Amino acid sequence: MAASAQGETGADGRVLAPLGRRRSAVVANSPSGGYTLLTALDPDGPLPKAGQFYMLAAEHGWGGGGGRPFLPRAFSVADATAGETGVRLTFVLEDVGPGTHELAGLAEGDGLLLTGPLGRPFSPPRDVNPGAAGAILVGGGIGLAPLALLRRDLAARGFPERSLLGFRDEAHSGGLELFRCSELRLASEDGHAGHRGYVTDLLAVMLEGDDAAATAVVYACGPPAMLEAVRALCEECGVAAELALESPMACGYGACFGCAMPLRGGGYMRLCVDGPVVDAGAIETALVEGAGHR
Amino acid sequence: MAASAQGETGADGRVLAPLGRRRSAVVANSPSGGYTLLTALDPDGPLPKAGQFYMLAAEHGWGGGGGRPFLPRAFSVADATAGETGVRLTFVLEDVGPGTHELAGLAEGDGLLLTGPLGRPFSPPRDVNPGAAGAILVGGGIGLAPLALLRRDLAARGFPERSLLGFRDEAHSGGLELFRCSELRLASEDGHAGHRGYVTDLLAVMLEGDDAAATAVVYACGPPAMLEAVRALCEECGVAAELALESPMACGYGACFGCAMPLRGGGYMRLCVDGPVVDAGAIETALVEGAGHR
Amino acid sequence: MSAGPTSFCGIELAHPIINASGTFDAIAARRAFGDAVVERFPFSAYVSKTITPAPRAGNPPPRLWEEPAAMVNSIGLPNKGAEGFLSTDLPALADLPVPLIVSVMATSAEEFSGLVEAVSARDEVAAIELNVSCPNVHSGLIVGEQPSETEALLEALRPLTAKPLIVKLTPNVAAPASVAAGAEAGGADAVSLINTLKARPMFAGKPWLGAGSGGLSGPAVRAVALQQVSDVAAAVSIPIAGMGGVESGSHARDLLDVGAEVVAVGTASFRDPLAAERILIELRGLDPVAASSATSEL
Amino acid sequence: MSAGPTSFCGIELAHPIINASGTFDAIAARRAFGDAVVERFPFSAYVSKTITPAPRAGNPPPRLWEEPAAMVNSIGLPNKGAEGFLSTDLPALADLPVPLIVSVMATSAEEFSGLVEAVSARDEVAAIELNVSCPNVHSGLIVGEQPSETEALLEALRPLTAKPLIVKLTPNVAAPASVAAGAEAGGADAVSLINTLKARPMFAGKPWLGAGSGGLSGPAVRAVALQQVSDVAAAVSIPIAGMGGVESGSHARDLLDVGAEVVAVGTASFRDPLAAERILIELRGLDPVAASSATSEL
Ligand SMILES: Cc1cc2nc3c(=O)[nH]c(=O)nc-3n(C[C@H](O)[C@H](O)[C@H](O)COP(=O)(O)OP(=O)(O)OC[C@H]3O[C@@H](n4cnc5c(N)ncnc54)[C@H](O)[C@@H]3O)c2cc1C
Ligand SMILES: Cc1cc2nc3c(=O)[nH]c(=O)nc-3n(C[C@H](O)[C@H](O)[C@H](O)COP(=O)(O)OP(=O)(O)OC[C@H]3O[C@@H](n4cnc5c(N)ncnc54)[C@H](O)[C@@H]3O)c2cc1C
Ligand SMILES: Cc1cc2nc3c(=O)[nH]c(=O)nc-3n(C[C@H](O)[C@H](O)[C@H](O)COP(=O)(O)O)c2cc1C
Ligand SMILES: Cc1cc2nc3c(=O)[nH]c(=O)nc-3n(C[C@H](O)[C@H](O)[C@H](O)COP(=O)(O)O)c2cc1C
Ligand code: FES
Ligand code: FES
Repeated sequence: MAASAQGETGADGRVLAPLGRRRSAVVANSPSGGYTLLTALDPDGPLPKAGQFYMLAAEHGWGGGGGRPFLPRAFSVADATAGETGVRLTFVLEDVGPGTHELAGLAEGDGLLLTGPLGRPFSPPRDVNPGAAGAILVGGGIGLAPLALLRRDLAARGFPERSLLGFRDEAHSGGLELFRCSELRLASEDGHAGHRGYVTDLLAVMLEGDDAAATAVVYACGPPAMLEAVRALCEECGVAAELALESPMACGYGACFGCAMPLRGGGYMRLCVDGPVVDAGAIETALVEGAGHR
Repeated sequence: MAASAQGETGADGRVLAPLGRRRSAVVANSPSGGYTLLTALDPDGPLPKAGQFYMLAAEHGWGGGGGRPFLPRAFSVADATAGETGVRLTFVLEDVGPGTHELAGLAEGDGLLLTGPLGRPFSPPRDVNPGAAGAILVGGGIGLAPLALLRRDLAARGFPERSLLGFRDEAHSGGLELFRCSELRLASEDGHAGHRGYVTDLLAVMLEGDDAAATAVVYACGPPAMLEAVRALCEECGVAAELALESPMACGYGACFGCAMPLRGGGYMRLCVDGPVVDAGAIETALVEGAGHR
Repeated sequence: MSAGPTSFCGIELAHPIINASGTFDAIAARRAFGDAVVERFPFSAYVSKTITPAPRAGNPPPRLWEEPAAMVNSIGLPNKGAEGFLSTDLPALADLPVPLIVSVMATSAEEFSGLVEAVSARDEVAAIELNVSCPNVHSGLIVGEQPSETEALLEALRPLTAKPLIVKLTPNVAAPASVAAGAEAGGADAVSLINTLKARPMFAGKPWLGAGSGGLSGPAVRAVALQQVSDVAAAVSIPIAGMGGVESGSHARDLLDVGAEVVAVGTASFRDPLAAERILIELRGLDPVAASSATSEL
Repeated sequence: MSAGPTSFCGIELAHPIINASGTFDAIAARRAFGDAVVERFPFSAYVSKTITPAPRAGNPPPRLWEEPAAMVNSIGLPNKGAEGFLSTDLPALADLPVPLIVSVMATSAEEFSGLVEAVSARDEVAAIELNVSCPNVHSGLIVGEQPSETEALLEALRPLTAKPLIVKLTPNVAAPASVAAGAEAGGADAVSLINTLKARPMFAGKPWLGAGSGGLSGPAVRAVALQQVSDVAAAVSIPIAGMGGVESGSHARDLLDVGAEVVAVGTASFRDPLAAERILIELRGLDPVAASSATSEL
């Protein structure tokens, strides 16, 4: 039943997940700045696409002293490489609560239960903007995770890309090694690295040129307030953008209807199957109660 | 607030517990036959008496994947020695369920939360039988735990003691190193060690002499069926006996009324405060639904 | 207790493990997992998420919260409405290799009648589950909280269909057994329980859920489910679909032991889409007859 | 929200953390821990285990079961009876440095009257909690399940004492708020909730508990407690003692936020006899006013 490393793809280019939860083994887990880079070997899974996510749970100790975490947690895949023994999947996580805390504490060899890859991936640049000449990747905090894999893919296909990453402060930053060969600009609210201020300040400058609307495509992931600033800016400049959003999730595969994201014009989508990557034009605001970390 | 290693004692000779749950650190945890010997350093506690018990929980991971264990678990103290840095407490446990499984997996340095010592200890032999000339300690399986400390105490006071220990089979045995200097006879149901049969066969032989009723005193701990055999035998022979009983416990200090043990003549005692050591004459049978492991 | 083929109010099932309404969307699952969902469908019947006469968007987010060994949801029955469901979803669901049970809810006997008639007209449908946690628009009483209201609703619906009617009971009453007896008296073919327990998680001084309140499900409610199924089993002779916190074969067996005919898996599927398959295998391991005869089937 | 001195239906308390009835026996605790229990008493009031007119032995064992993040108990109200309690226990409890609340239960209004009069006659007693999960011997209805029965009982008891009467509500009803409103209408000074949820753990094909069924408590019920306290707070203006699964200061704060005046700690004390002390410290940490003024007190 194991899917091949190629993976079957669904209608919108998503790679289908093998049915059921499977066990992978942690091959590396180490701090990177204030974050943690967790790498696991998935023997039976396919290669995911950038923007897709996995539902993760530690094989042991999920439940903790207080009975939480109970549900698995969603994590964007930040890197994925197929090898002889399976697919190496890398996640970037920030220890903000019981689930990320358990995952951050896993050691090499520990079991990591996963379901995935799930969700709609980022679209190819020319699907987003037929005239696209270059991609701008905008990440806020831990939101850099899905952009890391996207950047690698774009670079591999020779598509011009630049990454803008913003962090709150030094304690809330990390994962930069995943962007090693990228054209990279940083912003930080405390000024510890790059521009002192928001990453959207950098984006605003970059979108100033007259041809931005015709040639640019923006891919963004980060906290709701940052995504909303990106969305508003792109709307103003007429630049096509895809946003990778977050929401509380129980299942990740459309079963619970818990991950409701309000649509422009009313109604909701299920972010786990209709997203997490959405066209910026599909939503009215990225500021949704309960979405994102904090 | 730390009690001294001497410990305050209550009415029936019990050592009082410091109020509240405290942290001890595991100093050793190793298999012994089919059992596990868990030793922790209790920096603030008093020296317990044989027959007393502690409510234990692992500092981390209590809660497990399925949300159990939730309540702490009761364990008889099997050895206790006061030193400069605190009291070293040894427990013997059998991995039979989620609580014992977590405890069996603790490593040196891990936190062990404990409340205790709790309950009524074994009485001095002459309080049980004024003519007592020798004590017979009868243990079944993991029931050897409280007898180990009792044996050490009796030996230290120069009181003659013999220990009879019975095991189901090799996989359900261990902890014999705690009886190293004892006059020890073994029984096993599968014949792997000592007499093939029940430990109560050995006891029956020992109580055959005419003066048993006048001079012997029996201390027993083990599964309900074995304790019931000991109780019936001692009653028949007129031999005074104390039994260390088990029951499900939520609190261990008289708060929940969960550890009801039926009294001869009707009504119940709370085994955690009125026991776990009881006069064999106080109960009609040791066979109580839900008591003991299995 | 049997882990083998089971008959549930006239529907023949390959085994006793079904899904709980609203906890498995076979169509969405196929988008995520592909045809494997159809080929390796873990349930012996498929119960749809509850549908209503008109489309509903559902509750504002956040809709989920996690509690110790439990979750709270306030989904709010988003659905395409009866017409959308029957025209779009039902044909897609007919691919599934198992009988279909359609869960319906309405706010009056008239609306319920329309739903039951429309759903019952479709051959793909094996049975109808009535989610009755709704207020009677005339009396103002919550139908599923009152034995008499439940009986009256069933009396109104019973003549409209030959298909089995299953009443999904609410656990938030003093005596679910009386409501179940009302359902039986009104002509129900089966009852299912428990639904979620009313709950209101707080966060930073405010209710967390967009709708304020929600329902608790998962392992934490398991012993409550055993109590209620046991009480209901003592009060009615129609079969029971038991559910609430089932995560293992032994949990399923406990529900069968207290009187359920089939067991539904809900929250456990969120943690593992194939939880029900594992639960069935474990249940078979506990049932020597099924264990020996069923080895080749799965 | 205040973590400082609190007035609860006329009783002055040093802080808002009390114990839940039946979950802390100060006399037994003194046997285990000595006078430290009195010197470092973690609660601002002491609520006794429920007493009944005649002595009760309680339920046959086993009485305890563990569920995920919860426990089930079927203790069965063992107690010495009113006379035994008043002559033996009450004098011993008078050593405690806090007001005493005596929990009582009876099976008829007459018996309840006798209990309330006897307990009320004692100066040591600050208030009386009425555990009303009992059937009316005349109507057969469970008093605490019916707003009218609860109101009638309170009307009968109200004239008998000047001491505050607190009604302990059962959570196993559709609308605890209506029962609370009945209690208020009958003259109750406060309500307390939630009691345990009816549960029936199974083991190897049989109910595990000696009494068959029991009550679920602990973290698993916390969100249910928040729902019910919130509903009751919206329906009555008398103060509320909130409880159910409180394990931390933030859980206590959540209950205060939904309308409780004081918070009771139950199951958490089993895991740590000083859980309430920690919970209070954490609650103070969340309340800047109390945090600054109370540093020296504890
Ligand atoms: C598609 C997707 C991709 C994601 N990718 C990443 C990633 O790459 N890296 C990463 O670090 N994170 C990622 N996340 C977020 C990740 O799933 C969350 O960080 C995780 O859920 C936090 O879990 P936790 O148990 O550590 O903390 P939680 O306790 O779940 O806290 C997270 C937030 O939830 C709220 N909360 C508090 N208590 C509760 C409760 N009882 N129940 C529910 N909510 C509560 C609070 O707002 C809190 O700040 C992603 C999420 C989604 C949906
Ligand atoms: C005074 C006293 C002293 C003790 N001393 C020792 C000792 O020295 N060494 C030792 O190994 N043990 C000792 N015990 C027993 C010890 O406390 C138990 O072994 C322990 O409770 C088992 O816990 P567990 O979580 O491993 O298994 P559990 O799951 O608690 O299983 C233990 C038994 O409980 C029943 N059970 C199953 N499921 C549940 C459930 N959900 N809730 C409640 N019960 C369930 C079953 O009968 C099972 O066999 C003592 C007990 C007492 C009261
Ligand atoms: C996210 C979610 C959505 C649900 N939706 C429905 C529904 O639409 N109709 C219904 O009758 N029950 C619904 N339920 C209740 C379940 O069918 C089931 O009764 C309950 O969750 C208890 O089972 P569990 O503990 O196994 O989840 C839902 C439960 C959850 C958790
Ligand atoms: C072992 C035990 C015994 C209890 N005994 C009583 C009692 O005698 N009277 C009463 O009104 N409530 C009793 N309760 C209910 C508690 O007072 C409380 O309402 C309930 O446990 C919820 O709080 P918790 O989750 O903090 O335990 C008891 C609860 C437990 C767990
Ligand atoms: S997370 Fe369950 S439907 Fe999206
Ligand atoms: S274990 Fe709680 S009273 Fe004995």
